[in-house]
This record gives sequence, C-alpha cells and structure tokens, in this order.
Amino acid sequence: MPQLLAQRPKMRYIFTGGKGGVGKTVAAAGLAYHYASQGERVLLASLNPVHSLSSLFGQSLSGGKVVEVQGAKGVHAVEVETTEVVERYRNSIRGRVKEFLKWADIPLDAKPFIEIATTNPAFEESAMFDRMVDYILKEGEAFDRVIFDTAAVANAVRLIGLSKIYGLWLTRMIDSRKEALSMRVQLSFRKEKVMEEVKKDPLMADLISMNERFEQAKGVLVDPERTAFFFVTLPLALPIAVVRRFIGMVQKFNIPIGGVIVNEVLRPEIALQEGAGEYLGNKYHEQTGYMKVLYRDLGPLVRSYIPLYASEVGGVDMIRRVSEDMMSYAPPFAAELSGGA
Amino acid sequence: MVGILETPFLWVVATIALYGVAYWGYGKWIDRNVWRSDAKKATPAHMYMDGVEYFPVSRYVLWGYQFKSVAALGPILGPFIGVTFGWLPALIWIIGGNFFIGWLQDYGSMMLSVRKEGRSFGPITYEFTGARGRTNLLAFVLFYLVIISAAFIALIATFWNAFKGTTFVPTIGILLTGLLCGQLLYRVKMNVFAVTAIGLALVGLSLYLGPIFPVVLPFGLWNIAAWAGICVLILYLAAVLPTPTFIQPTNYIAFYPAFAAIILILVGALATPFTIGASPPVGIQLDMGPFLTDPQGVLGPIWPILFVAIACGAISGWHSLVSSSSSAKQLDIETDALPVGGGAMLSEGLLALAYLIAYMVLTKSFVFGVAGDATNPPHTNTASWPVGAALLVSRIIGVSATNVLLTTFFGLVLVIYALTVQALVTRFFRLVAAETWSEGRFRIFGNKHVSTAVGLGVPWVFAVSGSWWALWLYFGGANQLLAGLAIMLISIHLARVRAPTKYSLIPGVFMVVTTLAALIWQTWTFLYSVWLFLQGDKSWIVRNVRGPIQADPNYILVAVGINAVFVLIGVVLFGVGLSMSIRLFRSYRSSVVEARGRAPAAADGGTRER
Amino acid sequence: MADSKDPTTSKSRGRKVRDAAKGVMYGMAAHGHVTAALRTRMYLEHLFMFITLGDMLGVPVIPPYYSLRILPYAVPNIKSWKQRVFRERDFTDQVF
Amino acid sequence: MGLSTYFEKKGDAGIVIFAGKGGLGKTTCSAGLSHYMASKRNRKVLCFSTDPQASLSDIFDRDIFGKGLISVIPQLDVVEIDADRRVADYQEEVKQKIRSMYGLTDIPAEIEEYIDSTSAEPAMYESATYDAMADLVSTSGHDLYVFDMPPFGHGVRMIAMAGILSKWVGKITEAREKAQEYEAVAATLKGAKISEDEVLRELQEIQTKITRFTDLMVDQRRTSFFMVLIPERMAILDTERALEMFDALGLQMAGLIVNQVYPKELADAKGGEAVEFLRNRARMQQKYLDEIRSKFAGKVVAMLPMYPREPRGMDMIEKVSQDLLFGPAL
Repeated sequence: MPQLLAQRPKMRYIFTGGKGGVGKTVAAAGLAYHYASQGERVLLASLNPVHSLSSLFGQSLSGGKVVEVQGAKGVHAVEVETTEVVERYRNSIRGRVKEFLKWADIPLDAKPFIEIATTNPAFEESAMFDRMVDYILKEGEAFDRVIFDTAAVANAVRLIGLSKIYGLWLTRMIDSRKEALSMRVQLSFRKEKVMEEVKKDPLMADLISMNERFEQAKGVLVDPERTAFFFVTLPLALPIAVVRRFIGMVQKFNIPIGGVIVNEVLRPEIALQEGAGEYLGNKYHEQTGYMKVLYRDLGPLVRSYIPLYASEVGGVDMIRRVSEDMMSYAPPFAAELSGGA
Repeated sequence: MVGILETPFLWVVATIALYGVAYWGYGKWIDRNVWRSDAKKATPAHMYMDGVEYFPVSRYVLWGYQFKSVAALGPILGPFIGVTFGWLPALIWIIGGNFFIGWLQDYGSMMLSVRKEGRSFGPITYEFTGARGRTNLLAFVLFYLVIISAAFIALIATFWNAFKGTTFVPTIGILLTGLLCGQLLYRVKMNVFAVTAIGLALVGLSLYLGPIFPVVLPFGLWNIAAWAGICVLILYLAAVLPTPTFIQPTNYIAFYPAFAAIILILVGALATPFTIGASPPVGIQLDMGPFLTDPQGVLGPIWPILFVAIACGAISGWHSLVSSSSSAKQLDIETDALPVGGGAMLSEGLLALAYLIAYMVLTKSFVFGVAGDATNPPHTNTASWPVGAALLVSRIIGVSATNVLLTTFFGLVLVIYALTVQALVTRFFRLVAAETWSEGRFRIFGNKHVSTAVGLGVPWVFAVSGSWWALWLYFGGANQLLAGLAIMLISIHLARVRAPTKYSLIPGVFMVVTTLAALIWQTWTFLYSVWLFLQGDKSWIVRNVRGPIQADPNYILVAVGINAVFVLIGVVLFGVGLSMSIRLFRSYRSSVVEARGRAPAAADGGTRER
Repeated sequence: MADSKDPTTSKSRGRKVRDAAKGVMYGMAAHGHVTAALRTRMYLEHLFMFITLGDMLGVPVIPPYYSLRILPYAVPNIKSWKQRVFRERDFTDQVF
Repeated sequence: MGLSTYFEKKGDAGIVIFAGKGGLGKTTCSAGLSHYMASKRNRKVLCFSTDPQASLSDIFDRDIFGKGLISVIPQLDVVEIDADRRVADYQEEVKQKIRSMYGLTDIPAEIEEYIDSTSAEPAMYESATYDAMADLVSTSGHDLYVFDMPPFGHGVRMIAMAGILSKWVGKITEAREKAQEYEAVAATLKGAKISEDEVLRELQEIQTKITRFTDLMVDQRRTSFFMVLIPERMAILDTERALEMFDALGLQMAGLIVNQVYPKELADAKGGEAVEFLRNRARMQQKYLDEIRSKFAGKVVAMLPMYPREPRGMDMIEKVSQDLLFGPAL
C-alpha cells in the first residue's frame, strides 16, 4: 500500500466498495486516518443509504454536516443527507404540473397526482450522486483527500457509473425539455412573455447545471491521477467472487482501480500456534486457500491487509490500529503467493 | 275588431323579407367581395384537428349551437325597454341594426378568428393592440361581466317574485332534473333518449306543480333581495360543480321548453291575422301610435338609449365571444361562416321581432304600468312578456290567454333563459378573475371559490339596490360597446389584408360612439340625481334605486351612496371602454398606413398572415 | 369526433332535410354539452399522460417502467397531445 | 428451538423474507430454510434474490444469475433476477408491440429514442426488479417464496418502490376511468357507440399483479419477515435503525436470527495467546448477545454458529438448515 500511495500522491478521491459486511467503512476510515496522521485534512464521506460511520467511530457524525472526528485530528466525517436535494427536485416539478393544470377544470383532486408525480425513488439515488458530485467539486476543495465509503459494490459502481448513465438520461431530458419549450413559444400568442418564461425555466436550468456538473465529475472520476476505487474483501469465497465479478464493471465505466484490500486476515502466528485448536487452524487453511484464488486472479492488485482483531473494530483507537496495519502488515503467505504469482 | 293591417302580421313578413335580402344579398356579397371566403382553404378545425377544441362540425350542427348560444334573454328584455320609445323605432332598429351591423359582427368575428388560426378575441386583441390592449380588454370584460350578472340576477329575482310565485318550483324542478339527468348520463350511463324522455316528463311535472305550490316570500319589500340571494346560492353551486355534471345537463333539458316557446310565439305572431275577432283581440294594442316618447321620462333620448337597450336581436357583443371562442374552431369550411354566424344572428333577429310583438299586442298601461297603481307601478311590469306571449299562443292552441299554466310556462322560460346564461357568465367571470389575479398580491382572488363569491356577491349588491332598467342600460352599453370593439378588430384585420373596410368601419364607429354616448348619459343621470339631491330634490335619487331603499326614507343616504356607486361604475366602464376604443382606432390607422406600403397584391382574404 | 359531420350520403332530398334538421336539433340541444365533456376529458387525459409520459416533456416524473406498457396505445396521440398541452390558452378561449 | 417451532405455530407461510446488513448471512439463511422446506417439508419452494451480487450463485455453487428458474434440488427452484437484462427484454417487447399494432417496419425515431433512453432512467432498475418479483410471486405457482433481500438501504427502497408503484397505477387508473366516463357521455349524446379502452385494461392487469404481490408481502398471516444480524455493536445499531424503516413501511419483523456465534464455552476456555484471541471474541459476543436479548426480548428465533468453514455447497447448506430450524435459540 505505501508504495501505491507514494506513486499516486495526487490521488484525491478514494472510493471503497465491496460485498456487504466486508468492512468497507473500516477500510475507508483506516485510509482517512492514515492521511490525517500525515497532517493532511481528510474528508470521509459515507454515501450509504444506511450510514455506519457514527456506529464505527462511536460518536454522532450524522446530520449531513461535515464534522471533525473527536480524537482523530484532521479526519472530518459526514453522513451524506439527500432530503434537501430531493425536496428541490420535487418543488421544481410541482411547478410544472401546476402550469399544466392552469385552465384545467377537472372533476377530481389534482393534489395526489402531483404528489405521485413528485415521488420518484430515483430522486434518492440521483440526489445522493448529486451530493457526491458536490463533495468532489465544491466541499472537497477544502480538503487534501476525499474518501467515499460507498454502498455495497453493485450500487457503488452504479452510483459512480451514474455519471455515465445520467449523462444519457440528462441529455435526453434536456432535449425533450428544449422541444417542449420551443413548442410553447411556437403555440403561444404572447411570444415575448412566454419567451421570457422559457428563458428562465427553472427545470431547464436545473437539468443543464446538473449535466455540466456531471460532465466535470466524470472527468474527475475517470482520471487515474486523482481517483482510485478500492475493493474491500474478506479472504472468503463469496466476497472474492463479488470482487472478481465487479472489477470488470468498474473498468467498463473506466473508473481507475486502486486495488484490493483484504480484511479480517487471520494471523498465522495466532492461528497455527500450539493449543490454538483445530477451529482456528481450519479457518486459517480455508483462508489461505481462498487467498491463492485471489492472487491467481488479481494478484498484483492486492494492496494491503487488515488483520482479524481480537475484538470488533470500533472507536478511534481501533481505527488507528487499522490504519497502521493497512500500511505495514503483510501476512507471511502474501510474500510467497505474490512471489508465486 | 282589428283588421289585418292592425296586426303584426305584415311586419313579420316584411322583416323576414328584409332579412332574406340581408342574407342572400348583402351577406353573400360581403362574403364574396370583402372576406373572399374560400371553401378550399383549410380551416383551423382541419389544421389543428384534435377532436376536442378543434374539429370540423357540420354547418347544421354548428348553426344550432351558435343559435342556441346567442339567443337568450336579450331579445326578450331589449324590446321591453325598447318599446318605451314606441314599437316602430324598436322594430326599425331590430331590422336595420341587424341588417347592417348585427349579422356582420357575428359572421365577421367568426371569419376573423378562422383566419387567425382559430384564435379567440384575447389573442387577436393582443396581436392588434399589444399586451396593454389585452389587459385593457381583460379589465373591460371583468366589469362587463359584473354588470351582466347584476342585471340578470335582478331579473331572475324579479321573475320569481312576479307571476304570483308560480315559477320558482318549476325552476328548481328543472335544475334538479338537470342534475339527475347528469347522473343518469354519467353514472348510470343511460341511453340519451331515455334520459331526455325522463327529463322532459319531470320538467312537465314541475311545470304542472308550479301553480299548485306557488312560493311567495313574506318579506314584502325585501322579497327581491331574498330571491336574489337564493339565485346567487344556486349560481354558486353551478359555478363550482364541474360543468358537464350540472350546467350542461340543465342547459340540455332546459333547451326543449325554451325551443317550444320560440316556435309557439313565432307561429302565434304569424297567426295573428287569422285569429281576428277573438277577444280580447290580438292586434297591435300599444296605443298612442307607433311612437312614444319615454312615458316615464326615465330613459333619456332615443339616441343613444334605444340602441343600447335592444342588444341581442339587433346586435350584441356577447355573440362575438361565442363566434370566436368555440364556433370558429369547429367551422368545417370557410363558406359555412355566413350561414352559421350570419344565419344564426338573423334568425335571432326574427326571435326579437316575435318577442317585440308579444309586447305590441298588450296595452300601454299594462306594459309600462300606471303611476299610483301598486299592483302595476310604472316600468316594473316584467310580467308583460309572458302575458303577451300567452296571448299570442293561446289563440293557436285554443286555451284562455290567462291560463295560468301558459303564463307560468313563459315565465319559467324567462327564468331558465336568465339562469342558464348567468351560470355561464359566472363561470366565465371565474376564469377571467383567475387570469387577472393568477399571481401577485391578490392571488387569493384567483381562487376558484373566492372569485366565484366575488363574481356573485358584488352583482347581488347592485341587483338588490339599483333599479333594474338602470342596470340593463349599463349592461346594454357595455355589451354593445364590446360589439363595437369587435367590429373594430374586424376592420383592422381587413385593413391589414387590404380588403375593403368601410362596410365594417362605419358600423364600428357608429356602435362605439353610440355606446360611449349612452354610457355618458347613464353616468350623467346618476350624477345629476346626486346633484339634485344636494339641491334638496330627492325624487331622482329614489327613482334610480329599488325595493326597501326606495320606499323607506331612512335609507335615503344609502340611496345616495348607491347612486354615487353607479356613477363610479359608469365612469369606469366609459373610461376603460374609451381607452380600448382609442387603442383600436390607432391600430386601425397604422394598419391602413402599413397596408398601403405593401404591394396591392393583398385582399386575398388573409392568407398572407400565415 | 367528425361523426357529427354532415352525414348526408344519399342524394335523396328528403333525407338531406331530415339530416339537416337532426343536425340542427343536435347542435342546439347537445353539441355544447358534448364539447364540454370532451374538454373535461382532455384535461383528465393531460393529467394522465403527464404522469405516465411526463418525461417526454422533459419533466422527470415517476419511473417510466409501466408507462412503457401504455406507450403503444399513446403513440398516435402524442403529437396532438403535446400540441394541446402547450397551446397557450386565453380567457376568451374558455367562454363556452 | 430454532425456526421449526416458529413455523409450527405459524403454519404455512407464503413468503419468508430475510433482511439484514450486508454479509451477515441473509443468503445463508435463505438457502438453509429453502432447502429444509423443500426436502423435509415437501413444499414447492422458490428462493430468489434481487441482489446483483449474485450471492445465491455463490452459495449454491452454480451460475444462477439471470438464468431464470433453476431447480437445484427437487421441489426447490432458485432465481437471481437480472434487472438490466429484464429492462432490455421489456423494451424490445414494447417496440415489437408498437410495430405489430400499427404494422410498422420501424418505429418513429422519437418514440424509439424514448424507449431506448428509458433504460437510463435511474429508477428503471428498481422498477424492473420489483416487477420481476411481482411476476414471480403472482405467476410462478410455488407455495413458498423465500426472498433473500438486498442489504438494508436498498431493501428498504425495494419495499418503498412497491408502495409508490401501486399508488401510481391506482391513481392513473382513476384518471383514466374518469376520462372514459366523459368520453362515454360525449359518445352517447352523439349517438356514437362507446369503445372500450385498452389502456384501462392494461392498467387493470398491472394493478392486479401489483396488489396480489403487495398484499402477500404485508399480510401478517402469510408473510414472515426475519432480520439477520451478528453479535457485534455496529450490526446491532444498524439493525435497530433498519427496523424502524421497515416498520414505517408496514413490514413487521417476525423474528431475529443471530449468526456467526462462537461456541459459548470458548468464552471461558483456558490456553495460550490464540485461545485468548478466540476468548476475547467469544466474550465480546456474549456481551452483545446479552444486549440483543435485552433489546429484542423474545424476538430471537434462531442462532447459527460461526462455522469453521464458510457455508457453501449443498452439504453445508443442509447443515445450516438443521441449525437454523432445530439449533438452540437464545
């Protein structure tokens, strides 16, 4: 890991993803702590629909505001909230519906319809993405590094990939909006007035600005100099399978891959010593087996290891330990395997 | 005994003949040489066909629709005031006005709208006079609607109050029937013939019940006010319920009795010579000859008053709205505009004539009332029309002219006419209000219920306080002014396409000048009344108001206030109308100049706008 | 809609007159009602189409998943629908 | 005594849902229960997941993702829904319909573009997943559905989607019906005959499908909703949060399943550093197990041990199913 970080000093935007429960948040926190300990200002942003930063650090970081983590100087954390953004979307749409119903004299209550038209679950996701872009383009500027703890990998990739998907979607939206507005002008008798309204059509403005920002964001997200996506996994079959499956997808969105971080690695000196009992022994052998597979498939990408600790990772002190181990620890089999690879 | 010459018969024949000339002669000529209507040119109905607002409809259907929409209360009450100057001037205006102006307006505004992609008046005004002009029109229409409402509410109240209270039950009957028919159509999805049958049966029933359960309010002088209140409540409901479930079915079911009345009276009027010898004789009664000079001296000089008193039948601005708002969007081919627009208007002229005859066959004292006669005080005998109509009809169906069912029937027709039109007007007011106050500080007035309440409350105040003929003249003034403005729009368009304009310009100018004059006169009357009051003469003040305010000396200051308010209304109507006219004249002038600049290739009937 | 159009097909004079009379009666009695009903329907349809295919107007509404099931039926009307939605209406258009 | 007691009390459940934070063993439980119900209780079971991470493929050790119904053992079918694929097929279906309806060889460009671009619509993915589930449950004709739900946040959205979509369909149906009403009146008045509305028919179809599904989902009698967690602080905290969300969506939890529990005796085992390591873990777990007991009193219906080997493959699943149904509860 240290070498990588050394090679990529300008790496500002770091994402961690992986199968649920593999310790994405732990890894992200570890990285954040590491940079902070180098005296940098680090922002650790959780993009999970259900945040776990607070529970990890054992202190309230919720509320959607950036706060400095107590006891971890330089680490700033935020559990990203989307409510405001979503509300903005909904309002601009409400406006449009009202405009439609201006002369309408209908025998049923339009309110519920407006409600439905404005409850689009996609808003959550796009809002989340919107905020992410904010943290990349705006808030992020105030920090030396921005580390995103994303949702389970599929969604994470999707979320990042949205810069591409939204690209398509937005351009279509903008086109059809353009068509709509030009039709309005064409079919109006008060050309000037309507022209004015059309010029400052809030929805159009929203769409366009979004598009621009997404374009910028895309530029950042695909720049291997500045961005890296880390897969977190356990030395187990399922999580590794997931990594294997999604690494291609990440490349498809040409998001630069930072590497793989292996979590909960059993230390041989613990597992194999006298009196350890066959339980740990089995686990250890199982683990090495899976590690072989991992190395076979994406050996050079394995960047660092987080050992399995005697107690659950939680609280700043544990995080410190994690960050140190991430930078330094390598289980003995790593060397031989990579040698073998 | 009366001879054929003393019956209205010849007048009817003469009018029909003259209208024939107006249609086949003058009309066709205008259509060919001024508008150059072209059956091959695509109309908006085809260009923007959407099956809802724009779609072609056969000329017969459209004629029926147009006729139904334009022929309502106007031709009944206009003549009622008109005859104040004697029946001959009224007759001449109904014939001449319609011949040179009336049909020309209805037809012209339809053609104009057709040539303007089916745009209605607002947009056309906007095009010709700019945003300000349209706002100006908006303001004018707003007041116009208030005044119509006031006049109609007053009338409905008066009618319910008159006829010994026999018309109320049938009215409610018809409204409920309408509601029921709506439900039968929408919920039960019943076949339309069945619905009609049921509806008519119920209408008949309620008509029959009318005289059996007469409703007479106990409030004496306050009766009118109370009736007006009831009327307002009904209208409020009509305005807030969706049109297709209440107003429309009611219109539908109410159409049949109204139609029957029209036919009966027309036939009756034609039949007069052949019923000679009957007693009381059905001849022209209005004694003192065909000319009268305003027996009560309340109205003012025959010019301009007569010309605003008789609106529909001679010419009415309301029609231009109908023509451009819906009919023009559904005109199948341009050449249909003459039969639909012009034809409908000329037919309404006949209607006005027939109704005028309904007054002609009554005695002067009956129509105008007798000073000091409590049962028939001067100028309040609104029962005249039903009675006259009954008299005409009684002869051909062979019942007594005083048959209560017959008079109730005609009274009912009167009320229903007023009510259905007024329901429309109220709804329209709501829309205009919504447009005027859609945003800004007074947004609240744009609200459905608030605007409806305002659009009924304010008129109610006028209705119960001002004497109704005063209201009617304001309404006439505004309405005819609107007609004038419509004709000006037409002239502007014709000028722009370098078609001959004098045939519309002259009537346009005449209408504008006349109506503005009428408005001034009216305003002046009220102002003068106030002035007299300050001199100590209360008579005029009192004369302009009605009901308890008129009777009770304690209300004298209220009366003065009302007069003052009427002055204000007059000033506003005049002011807004004047500025609108000026804008239009300006626009006309510039159009002429600008058109001269263009190659004389125009006069193509307007294709060059597209 | 155009079935209220002049239905005279045969040349027979009596027939023509009868149809004309029918047309006139229909026009006087029902036409207004019909157009009013159609207008109300139009606004309901606007609402419907807006919520199903609203993103055709560049308004991001509910996911179009099930809208696609409806799309095939809407195809012929889309143009006129857009026209109707976007035509600027004036208060004088609404009188009747 | 494990889930078996629960199901004896409960009788035949229609749907069993396993929800939980990622990686805590939802898939394991789903597989275990399905296997038991199919092999021992002889029910016709469909085990499905909407999670693109294809954990079922991994645990059953065969490629299931997007392959449709795969029968792994008699009576037990497994499905992993591939939403992206479904969207694509669906679009083609729609295009085909348009072509055939109007006898077109190619669709108007505008329309075609529209259809294509919908796949970019952000919520299309969820809708498709949701629709796929609805289809499965309302048509596949199994008598037990085991739903391996995606991790919390997205699981919640999944359910929310159900609510929104059915409301949506309901509303537009209402609008459409009213419109038809007026259309009909216009027709009767014109003496024309009323044409029945295909759109409405289409809508009603969708409606019935959705309602059948959502009814089943929230029907307390037919549906059992389990949460899986492990005895760790974060897991407990997150589970609490998630519970509130699901509650809000009308999904009542039937019980908790605690996974990856170290044998109790380890907690007070004697021995060297290694054992100490395990002891720590075990003790920690005991602490959190107590916390779970107090926080979710009476809710815990089953416990799964920390297996020496990652649960995978049939024999492992069978073992899990034993522990799941008959293993010791708290």
